[in-house]
Amino acid sequence: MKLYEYMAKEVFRAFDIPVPAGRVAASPEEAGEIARELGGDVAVKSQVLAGGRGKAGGIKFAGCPEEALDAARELLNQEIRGYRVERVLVEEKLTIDQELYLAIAVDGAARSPVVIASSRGGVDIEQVPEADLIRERIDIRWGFRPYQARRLAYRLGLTGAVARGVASIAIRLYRVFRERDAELTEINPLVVCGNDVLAADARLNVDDEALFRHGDLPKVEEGTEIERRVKSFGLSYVELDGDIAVMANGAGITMATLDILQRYGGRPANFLDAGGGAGTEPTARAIETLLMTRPKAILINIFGGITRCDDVAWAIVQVRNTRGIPVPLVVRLVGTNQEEGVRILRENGLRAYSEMHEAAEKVVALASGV
Amino acid sequence: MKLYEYMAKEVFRAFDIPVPAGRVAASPEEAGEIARELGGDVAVKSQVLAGGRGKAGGIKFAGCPEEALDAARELLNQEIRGYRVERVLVEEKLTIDQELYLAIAVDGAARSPVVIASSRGGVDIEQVPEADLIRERIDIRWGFRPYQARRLAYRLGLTGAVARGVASIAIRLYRVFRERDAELTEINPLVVCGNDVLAADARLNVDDEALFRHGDLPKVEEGTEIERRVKSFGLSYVELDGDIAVMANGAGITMATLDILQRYGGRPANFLDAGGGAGTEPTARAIETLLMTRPKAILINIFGGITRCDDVAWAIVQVRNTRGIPVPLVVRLVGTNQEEGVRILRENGLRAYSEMHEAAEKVVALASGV
Amino acid sequence: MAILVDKETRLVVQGITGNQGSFHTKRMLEYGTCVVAGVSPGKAGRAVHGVPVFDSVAEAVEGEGANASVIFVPAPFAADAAMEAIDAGVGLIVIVTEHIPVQEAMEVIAFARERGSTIVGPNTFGVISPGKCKIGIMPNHIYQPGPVGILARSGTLSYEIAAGLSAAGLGQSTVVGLGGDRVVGLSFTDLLPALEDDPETEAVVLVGEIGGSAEEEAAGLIASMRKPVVAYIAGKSAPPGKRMGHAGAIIERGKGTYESKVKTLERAGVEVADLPWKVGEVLKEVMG
Amino acid sequence: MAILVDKETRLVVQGITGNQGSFHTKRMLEYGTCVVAGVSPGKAGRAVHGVPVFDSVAEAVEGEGANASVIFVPAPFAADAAMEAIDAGVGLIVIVTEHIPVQEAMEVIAFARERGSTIVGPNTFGVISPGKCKIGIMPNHIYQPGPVGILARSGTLSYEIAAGLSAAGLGQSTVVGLGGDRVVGLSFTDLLPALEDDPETEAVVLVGEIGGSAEEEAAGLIASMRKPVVAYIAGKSAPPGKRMGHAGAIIERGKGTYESKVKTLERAGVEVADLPWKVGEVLKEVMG
Repeated sequence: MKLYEYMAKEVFRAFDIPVPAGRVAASPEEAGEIARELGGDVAVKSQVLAGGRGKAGGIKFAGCPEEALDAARELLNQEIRGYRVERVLVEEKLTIDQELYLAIAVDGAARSPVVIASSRGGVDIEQVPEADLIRERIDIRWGFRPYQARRLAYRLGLTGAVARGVASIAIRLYRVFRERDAELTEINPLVVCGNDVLAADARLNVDDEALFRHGDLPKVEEGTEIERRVKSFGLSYVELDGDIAVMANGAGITMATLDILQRYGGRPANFLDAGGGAGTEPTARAIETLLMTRPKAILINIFGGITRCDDVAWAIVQVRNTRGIPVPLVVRLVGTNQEEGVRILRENGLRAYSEMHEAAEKVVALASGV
Repeated sequence: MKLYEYMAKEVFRAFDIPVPAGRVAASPEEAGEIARELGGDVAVKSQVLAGGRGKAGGIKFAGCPEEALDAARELLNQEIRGYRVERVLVEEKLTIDQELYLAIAVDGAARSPVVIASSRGGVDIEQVPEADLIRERIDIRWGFRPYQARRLAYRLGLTGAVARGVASIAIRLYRVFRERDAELTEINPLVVCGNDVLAADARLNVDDEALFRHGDLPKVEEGTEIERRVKSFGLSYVELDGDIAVMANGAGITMATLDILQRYGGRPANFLDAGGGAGTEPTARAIETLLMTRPKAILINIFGGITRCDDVAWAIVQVRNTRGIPVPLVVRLVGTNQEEGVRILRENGLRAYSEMHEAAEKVVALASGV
Repeated sequence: MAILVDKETRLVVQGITGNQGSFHTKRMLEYGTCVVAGVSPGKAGRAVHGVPVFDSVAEAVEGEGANASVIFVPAPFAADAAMEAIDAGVGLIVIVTEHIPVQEAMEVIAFARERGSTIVGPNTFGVISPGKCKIGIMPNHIYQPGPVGILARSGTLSYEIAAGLSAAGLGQSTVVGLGGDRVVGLSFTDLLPALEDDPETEAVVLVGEIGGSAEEEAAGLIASMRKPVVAYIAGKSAPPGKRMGHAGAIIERGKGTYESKVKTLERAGVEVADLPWKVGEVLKEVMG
Repeated sequence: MAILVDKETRLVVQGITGNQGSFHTKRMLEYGTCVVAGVSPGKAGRAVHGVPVFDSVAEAVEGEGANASVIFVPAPFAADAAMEAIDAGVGLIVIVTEHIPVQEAMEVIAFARERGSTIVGPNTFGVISPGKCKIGIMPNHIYQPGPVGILARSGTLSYEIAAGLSAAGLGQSTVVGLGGDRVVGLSFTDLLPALEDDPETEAVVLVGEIGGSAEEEAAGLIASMRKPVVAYIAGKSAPPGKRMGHAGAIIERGKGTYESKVKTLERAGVEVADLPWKVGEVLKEVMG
């Protein structure tokens, strides 16, 4: 779960990471009021879950409350990088001497947290050459220790109070990472203003699997209505722009199914991974969701492991019998309880393919009206 | 620093360790009021920093608020095991099915925390035979894990909800130990009441060296007025019942000095370890403190390492010149800056011994008026 | 021989009294896996499909000589179960459970490294050496003993491919599900040397997918392998920046793309099949 | 030879710019210790008594080949300093600092075990092999090279005893201050085997005190040692239950008493001197 900047900064405050003075506003008037409290000279920052907001015009500066109000009016309800702006963060404007980059992420290859830092912050970190990036792998048993944080600051070329400030923020950021079960937490830019060091921006992506122990965090929902709906069944869904609705069981086979459809000239409408072991009910809900996207055809591709073919068959039959399936449906069904599943479909007048390529060819043909 | 039972239970509550309902009272009336809130049937427990309070008559039971008031009146201001009772804890009376023992301590030999448990709680744990004690050493890198806590509960012969309750309390007690920098935290007895498990008593000794990060804990001062006074200079002092005041530098040599005095027929009045590297000022304060105990003679035994003999000499001269030293003083002074120290004393009309046995013989003779 | 599991494997099932644990214990027993014990805290003394249940892994190790474990414990408790198995000296731990918090997975793997245990998963379908031992949740009937080692990041896709190979007469020496999570105990690089050394294995199939860098890292090792390696990579059509299912399948920062993986593997001499059912054909060619 | 330190020891002083660090650097240099570097974060480039100062231990190791460290850093930062030295690969770390929280001491020692470093202290006066190398805060003039190894729990008391031995013509091979805290890196049992094997050492003196069980544990090893062992134990007159100075000197639960220690040591063949200045006499007897 990604947190908005203003939420991440609340968490940072709780961990004593310095952030600029400021508050979030949902209306232009509120933004003007906050700017007044801050003395007028402010940044108005659209709150969206995408990077590159600055380049996309999502940040405006104002010299007085009226300008801040106007800036907020322009930003609110605008689309920035595909996200509608519902809130702006109004913050004191900073006099910045240097912009750094600091992040803590999960290094899958090393199976450990990694601290990433650069003295070239403020820009898209992908643009920073590898030579200007410092990576320090953390032994999760020992965490990120003060001596490591000092070393990091020195490697960034910092000295004195600024080095101490960056080291202390890095240690606290690691605490955020651990205590908030982050997948990624990032400060870009981490700014130096005289002897002060502040998190000018804040990103905190919390591991979805660990949300159960962070009930105090605000809930942020991402994705389209359908994506959210499918997520609520515990399944994984991504909207695509084709016309063949797809459900398969397992991320790998679902991706492969999309690849094959495309290879056969079809255009998938979505990625829907029904996962392993989904029972009749969630599977039926998933199929209903596919129908909501009004596809030209549906392909269900099941290779049963934990998933039982009979459960899937019953789900299909149930949806057909209750609300109907008004578009062509192609089912490929093999694996656990295959005979039973095929029998259930057959007894309900539905055919099951056993070969993936047959099913793919068939559904592409049906979708193109052949 | 030892916390009183009621303070330790506050900490336990913050870590979700179940404790009996109750509150602390400083007056009989307050105790009666709390008993009324609790429904009348209560235990009134004197709050002292000593074990074995029950046997010493420090716990009374009451069936109604009036009885609780009377019990509190009897206990308050009484001496229990050398401690004056300033407060009582009034708690609901429990219907106890079983009493267990659970503690987490520092195992010096293993250099690790150790969990100690017994199915024979409620009594002095020293009385429990080794065979009935369960000890589990904890790897401080990994902490005390749920599977270890379950194993502990099974080894205690517990099952079902009670086993789960004890395991969960053990995990939380380890969190108390770690997050509160305990040297020792103990629940004796940990009581089973039906399916519930509660900490009927609570002990929490916080590492003095770590108190700087626990500013939110209440301050508990232990010891006599003089002991507290010396502690405030950062030195270590224990009152004994003899008449020769002793100061030396280092715990080992101070103990050895007491041993030697006793061997020569003297009776030490105290243990005062001036530590390593105490400068002139604290040393002078320490000598003044020795005078407050009105000894028959004083022995100062310094083997200078970090401690500099000249600093000690100046401290002695300063005390003599400002407030006077009205009893015989024997000084033994060797080690770092010895010549300088001996010269300072000599120029001020004081003699310094270099051999410990000479100094010891001399002070014992002076104290016995020979 | 085979790798990781064989006839000597004595399995303890953690979470045996749950639905999944009980169901798959039955399937593993049917397959011939030597399931010697189950663990379910507080339920010692019962039996599940004739398998004795213990309160702890240590008791299962002591009482029944268990040397491998499979974990069906729910996600919030699964990491603890794995650490219990590691602490009890179990050498191979297969974590089927999905949705384990990633930081707990890192802790489990660090603990396993310290103690010398091997972690497969989390979020894996398991490990099978056909005809000898199956640990996990894969269908029983799709595998055949034979010369092909399969290392797979995704479950169902690897069933698809294994079933295709079996149908084509290409049996398997060992099939390992590495697990679908971002942080897993074993990667391609950890197992390729064992397959290269395994006398029963004549060729290797990698079932990869977009996201991460496991395939790219594997390429470095493959370049110096004697045995032929064939790969299939899922996710060619995935749009950049979209998360497709589990955390392993994220395309980020221009790395981990289909093109990057295929190019790197091919440069190392791997034949990359462009459709799952073509893996058998390609294998037959490279095995000569 | 000697143990722990010798002419090859290249010392880095952590906290060299502080009062204690600077003072004792001077004394160690005067003694002839090869002090090659100091560390004081943020103060690189300076020199203290001619010793170059670095920002980190890693730089001192890389730049000056430091292989031992002594820590004079204030208590709240000392554990971190020790971990820095361990991480930098320093093999011997002498922690002079007192008042380190006990749980941090346990962490440092666990980290050192993992990485193979030796921790002396915390709250130790240090280690000296007279005439070769001194690391710590003990007076320079009281030691003489010779055949007696001394292992001591308390500082000043061991100075007393070492000075007495030197005066009696009994020099020392190595003197180790184990440290006065309840949890320290080295105990008698960790060093007795090294002294038994050290060709320069002909006899061993243990300077113990009441509290803890280090002396009782040592007795087990001493019983099978070839070299004679003499002990002095402080605290005979201490009343039970009173805390006498540092945490090591607590009598609790009837263990760790003077009587327990003396009885156990004597049973193992140790001669226990009843006054500090008699250690020399007793030594001369047992050394024949």
